[in-house]
Amino acid sequence: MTTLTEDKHAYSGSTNNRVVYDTKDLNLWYGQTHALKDINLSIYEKEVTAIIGPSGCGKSTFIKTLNRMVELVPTVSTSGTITYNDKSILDKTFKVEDLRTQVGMVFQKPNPFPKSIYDNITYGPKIHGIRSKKVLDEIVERSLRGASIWDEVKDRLKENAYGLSGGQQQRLCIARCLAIEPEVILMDEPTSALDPKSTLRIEELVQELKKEYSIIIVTHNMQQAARISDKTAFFLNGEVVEYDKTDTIFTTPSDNRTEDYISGRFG
Amino acid sequence: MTTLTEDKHAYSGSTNNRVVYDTKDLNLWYGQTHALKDINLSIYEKEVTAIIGPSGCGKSTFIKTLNRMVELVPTVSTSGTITYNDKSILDKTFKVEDLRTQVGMVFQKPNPFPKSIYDNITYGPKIHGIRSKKVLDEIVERSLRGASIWDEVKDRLKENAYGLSGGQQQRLCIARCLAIEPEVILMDEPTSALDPKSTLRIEELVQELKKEYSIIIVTHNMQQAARISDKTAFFLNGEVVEYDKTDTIFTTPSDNRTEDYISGRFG
Amino acid sequence: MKYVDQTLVHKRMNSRVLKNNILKQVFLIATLFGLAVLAILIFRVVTQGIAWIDWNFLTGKLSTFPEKAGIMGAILGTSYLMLIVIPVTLIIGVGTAIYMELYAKKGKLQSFIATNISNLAGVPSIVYGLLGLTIFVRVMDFGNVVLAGGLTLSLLVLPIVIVAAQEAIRAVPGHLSEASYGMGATKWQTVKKIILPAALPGIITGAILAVSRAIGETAPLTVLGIPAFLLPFPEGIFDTFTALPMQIYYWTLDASLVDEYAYLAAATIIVLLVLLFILNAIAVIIRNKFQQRY
Amino acid sequence: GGSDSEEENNDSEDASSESANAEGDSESAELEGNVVIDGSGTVYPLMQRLAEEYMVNEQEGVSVEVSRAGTSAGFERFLAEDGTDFNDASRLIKDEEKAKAEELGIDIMEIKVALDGLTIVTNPENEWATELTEDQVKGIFMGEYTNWSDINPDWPEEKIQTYGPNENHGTYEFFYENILEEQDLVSDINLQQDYSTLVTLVAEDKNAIGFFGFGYYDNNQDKVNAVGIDFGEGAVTPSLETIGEEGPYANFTRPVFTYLNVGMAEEKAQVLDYAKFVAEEANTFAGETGFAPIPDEEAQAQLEEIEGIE
Amino acid sequence: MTTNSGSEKKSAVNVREMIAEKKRKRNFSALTEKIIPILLLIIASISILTTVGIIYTLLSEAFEFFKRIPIWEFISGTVLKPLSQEPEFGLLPLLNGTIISSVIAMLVAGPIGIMSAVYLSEYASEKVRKTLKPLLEILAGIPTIVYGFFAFTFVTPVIRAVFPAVEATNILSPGLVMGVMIIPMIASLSEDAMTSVPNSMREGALALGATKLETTFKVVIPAALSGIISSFVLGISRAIGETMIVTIASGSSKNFTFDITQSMQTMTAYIVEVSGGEAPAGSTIYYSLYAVALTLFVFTLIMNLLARYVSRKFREEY
Ligand SMILES: Nc1ncnc2c1ncn2[C@@H]1O[C@H](COP(=O)(O)OP(=O)(O)OP(=O)(O)O)[C@@H](O)[C@H]1O
Ligand SMILES: Nc1ncnc2c1ncn2[C@@H]1O[C@H](COP(=O)(O)OP(=O)(O)OP(=O)(O)O)[C@@H](O)[C@H]1O
Ligand SMILES: [Mg+2]
Ligand SMILES: [Mg+2]
Repeated sequence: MTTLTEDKHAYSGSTNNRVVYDTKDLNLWYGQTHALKDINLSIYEKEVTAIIGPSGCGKSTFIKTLNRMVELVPTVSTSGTITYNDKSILDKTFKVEDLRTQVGMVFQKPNPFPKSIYDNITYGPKIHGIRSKKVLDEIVERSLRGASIWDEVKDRLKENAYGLSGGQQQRLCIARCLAIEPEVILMDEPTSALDPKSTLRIEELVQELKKEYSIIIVTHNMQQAARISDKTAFFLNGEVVEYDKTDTIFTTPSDNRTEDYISGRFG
Repeated sequence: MTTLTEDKHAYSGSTNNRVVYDTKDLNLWYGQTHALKDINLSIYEKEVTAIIGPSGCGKSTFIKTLNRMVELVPTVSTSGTITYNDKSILDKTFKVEDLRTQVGMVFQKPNPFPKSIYDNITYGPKIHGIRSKKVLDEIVERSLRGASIWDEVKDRLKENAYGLSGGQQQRLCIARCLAIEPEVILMDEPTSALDPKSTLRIEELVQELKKEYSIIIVTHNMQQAARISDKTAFFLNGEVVEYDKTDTIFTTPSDNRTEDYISGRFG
Repeated sequence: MKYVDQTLVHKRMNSRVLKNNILKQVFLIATLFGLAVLAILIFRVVTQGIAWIDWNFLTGKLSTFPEKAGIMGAILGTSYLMLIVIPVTLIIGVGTAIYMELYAKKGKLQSFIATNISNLAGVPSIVYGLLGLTIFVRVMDFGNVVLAGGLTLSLLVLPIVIVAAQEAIRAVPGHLSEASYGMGATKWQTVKKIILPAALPGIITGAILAVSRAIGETAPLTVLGIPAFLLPFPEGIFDTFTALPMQIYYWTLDASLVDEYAYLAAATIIVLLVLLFILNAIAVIIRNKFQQRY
Repeated sequence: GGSDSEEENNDSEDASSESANAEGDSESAELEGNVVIDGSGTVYPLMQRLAEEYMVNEQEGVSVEVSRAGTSAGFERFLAEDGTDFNDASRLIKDEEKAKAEELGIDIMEIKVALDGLTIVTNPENEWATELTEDQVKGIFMGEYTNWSDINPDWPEEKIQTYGPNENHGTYEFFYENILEEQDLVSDINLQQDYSTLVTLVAEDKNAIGFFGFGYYDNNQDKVNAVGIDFGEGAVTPSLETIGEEGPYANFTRPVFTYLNVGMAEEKAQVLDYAKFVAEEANTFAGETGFAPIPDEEAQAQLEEIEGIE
Repeated sequence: MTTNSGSEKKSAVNVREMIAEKKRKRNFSALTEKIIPILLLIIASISILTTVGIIYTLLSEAFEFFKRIPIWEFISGTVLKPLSQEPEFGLLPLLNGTIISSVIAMLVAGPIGIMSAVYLSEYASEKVRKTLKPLLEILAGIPTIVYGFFAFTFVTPVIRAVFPAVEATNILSPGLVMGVMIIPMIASLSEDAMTSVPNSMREGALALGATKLETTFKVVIPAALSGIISSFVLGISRAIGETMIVTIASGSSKNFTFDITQSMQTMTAYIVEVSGGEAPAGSTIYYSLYAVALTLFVFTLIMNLLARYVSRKFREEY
């Protein structure tokens, strides 16, 4: 574990990346439930930021707030601000579709559309108006390569995505997300439904992707956070208890709740 | 932990109780799944017998076989014999209703009927032909007292059982079971849906009840088994790995799979 | 002290178990009763009517002579009716369902519409006939033509389609639309490209059930004043028409005039039932074939 | 009638329609459009038959729609704007109806199409009341007799059950106005809308006595018996021979009509053509649909009157 | 490999830019998003319009009727002679016919329906259930005109063969056949209600030594009662609204009687009879049609609301 984190330390700590997301006093309620409390976080470009914490602490809520998917729940209300690339995105005037085009999302359970692999990938480009067959073909290949699943599916692009294994489906979902070339990719426990082997492939992929994309990943698995992330935020009961470089969090946390959690004393 | 088991050792080991249940080469299949394999167990009167083992090892299947509730699954087939009070109960000619009148059962999730508390308790006596209001009243009081819930509900006997808390519901279910004066009570993880406080009350109750009844209890919680049982059977993959006095099992198990399990190495 | 006397319990046990076993058979017989009636009904109709079904009967014109009579006009009339019922109910039904499930805010309006739909489902078909007579035949002045009949039947079966479509839409897993929104798709894009295609089998099944209800409806048509005797085949939605159930009705009524009309009615019933079985078989096939794994 | 007689009928029709063709060659231009007929259920079998004949052998392009709402209901539809072209009636048009036609400016023409014999029917098991006098019939339907034995002590002491078509039908009105002379019918009479029901009811009830048009009796001779009526000169049973305005069954004979909207005939060639066809051919098909023909001279006069339209 | 594709990307199409460009051009989609909900609301309101249409149609014409015939006379009248020289418009004969035929139907459909439901949900094996239920549902899909034909040409003669006193048209036969038609509705809905009773409830009873029968009647049925009652109410409302079976098999006598061997007319059959070919506008009879239809509508409306109320009120909490 330590070896892994130190490995990364080399390039995660040194780069002085631009801030892509910045939240100020972010609060969120589901009806009466106060799910996020005064969140202040800055998330940096081309890094992997891990969100950890026990079940129900608000991890999913937080990353769904970043692309405003949380608004699909009608009772949600928020206060505070989130700026994405210096634009305040919580304003009702801000077009969520634009935001979501620039911020891709990968979900816990692989959720390909019940369509062919090809159609899954081209779904995004098409809704954004790209019609040219040639361009689409190129996007498909590039995205699938980007999600390192091209070799496995290149001969069966017309087949239904549900024929793929769980791990392949998840990589397909990542590819689908790459197809619209987002800047940020949000991942909500992308490996929790997968077997260890598939998990490993996704983890490698995340390492690969962060050269191009900023990645925010929610995970239950602390080892995973330690392995792949540059920064880690520890959430507890809707609050950010600690946010720091991953190796700091895992070796010398400053809050003893963090320590308790990491050492498995609760959660 | 050790103190508790030793405490009980005093009267559990010394009494030389009659055998109520005796299984010989009991095998059970769900369709093709071999769920119980060559079970040979003797269960003694007025003792608490705990069944422990990892999830899916066949604990529930085993105790449901003891009152033949397992037959509700249509694909079930069995071989071997179970004798209950020297009668072979697996014979198709044996009336299950008779058996179940003498062997009560308490389930994992409290399952009171959607009726009043009073009607819940009198359900059993009524189907067995007891009609006298006076007798029924007496049965209700005695059963509720027996399940140490009388004081909490005596003023609301006509209210719906679903108004009770989870722990109260579970004690009500125990009372319901006592109302038909069984000889044996089967309990399938009776506390796993309850909070620690309610769990404690049920555990105390079990200690109380074993003066009158033979109790077979399935539990996930090894501390619980250690705390309340006289004998413990450890199941693994449908087999009985070890069956002995509880303190023997927990202090000097003879099989190392038992030891592994008890020390938390799997499950 | 024991209240529960085990010997007594034991004694009563036999009669209780016996009662259970006897009633089990009674329940089985009750279940089979309905099926027995169904069998008799079909047997009766088939034995009476089958001999009268031939090519001329299926393709010929109506006639007062039983041997010459054909039901092509009624078949076409029914087909034209369905040509209206299918698109009208699909558009309105699916539109309403989309609105109710995906756009309407939970509140008074939504629950008002929902109550209204479930009430409409219970309004007797004859009342729809009067509605059609007043609105389509008289006020809109279509006359007793296919269009009026089709619209009347459409309103009648609309609740069936709405409810089926609502259920189909509700059954589309939320994670699919989430994925779509996550790509920056708008709501309508998500509805059009993800939700509707996934709900389609359910919607089609509902539509077929609605159509098979509409095909057999007689009462509303009797109110609309469908001609009892009409030779020319309808050629469009503005033509007067007759329909299979109406033909059955008139032949049943006139059996006293010409005995053979009863057999013609039976023969027409066979045709109608075969049509219904085919439709239902299609519904079942669609349901089985297009059931998506999510 | 078996299919044999039907065959014969077919032959005779073919012959007659050919002759009709020959006669009307000069004006047999291809017509199209539709002719809408509603009205009496009694006249319906004849009109339906004529319509079929017309569409099959005369003008294939014309659609003759025949409905059967009943005489009165039919008049309501007939006497309306954009109303029906013809209304079949098993009674004469009433003064109120005439007044309404005038009010709406509808010019109507009465076409007598055939003669019907109001037939009194009983159950085949009824072996006593095979003959009744006209007054006994009235008495029965006005409720003067309760039991059969009230009429004749030899007859069973059982309650007479009366049946008839309901007020929607011209047959009822004819019976009420012309036979009972507007005296009330017995209150418990079973009035039915559908003739098939009526026939079945009489056929199944031993003590039944009912009335309806000859055609319904004619088709159901195996199910019901016709009662011979004594008008003073011995019992007469209705038949195509006895029915007639001058015949022995004259008292229970009534003409049936169809009323033509003259305006429609002037406007639409097919309506006029069909009116001519009806006037010409009604007698040909009257018999097989249970009606007696009208005298030829009368038919000819009507035809000429129609030809006078245009 | 991925690095390769990364460098390829620079050379090839730039999706981000393409999307941004398209977005600038495609502002109309924002408009679509605004219009669609409005359009859908309009479509959804057609169902409301239908109700309004029905109520308007019935009320306006019935109003004309009640101007001529006082409402009380209509509701309490025992004589219905719409076409007679001195017409009388009493609703009771029709109400009576409707209620009696519905009662007969429910006497058949209620017990048989619920017994079928019990069999299918509690006793039948999965396989038997999967075959019997759809077969039973065929019954619900048969057009009512077919049932009418069946009642008139088969059931009535059979009844009369056994009980000769029964008239050739009577309310009994259509009532029975209507009952058969409603069986699957009650069976199916009740079965759904019973299957949704959690198994833990059954296990609780069986573990006390109850037989299946006792479990069913004392635990499952009480727990499913709301669903069962609302299936009954829906069945009744179906029986009240049923038209063709009674029209064909019960004749058109407007008797005010309780003798089920006689012919009676229901409200629905009256509407069919009077509207005949096409109802003649303007006459009292014509308006009476709508007065009867209004009564019918109110009846079924009450039934539907009752069904909703029942299923909400009687729902046992578990
Ligand atoms: N749709 C909702 N409506 C109401 N409350 C919700 C909703 N979704 C989540 N919550 C509540 O908000 C809190 C945070 O939930 P969230 O799903 O963000 O937790 P999480 O950290 O992702 O948990 P997990 O690890 O189990 O996924 C929880 O208390 C949860 O009950
Ligand atoms: N109804 C059933 N049909 C088929 N297989 C079943 C059924 N119920 C249980 N099994 C299988 O039988 C085996 C034993 O199951 P059982 O429920 O007895 O385990 P258990 O020890 O009670 O587990 P848990 O601790 O999770 O309750 C498992 O492999 C299970 O998958
Ligand atoms: Mg989560
Ligand atoms: Mg278990």
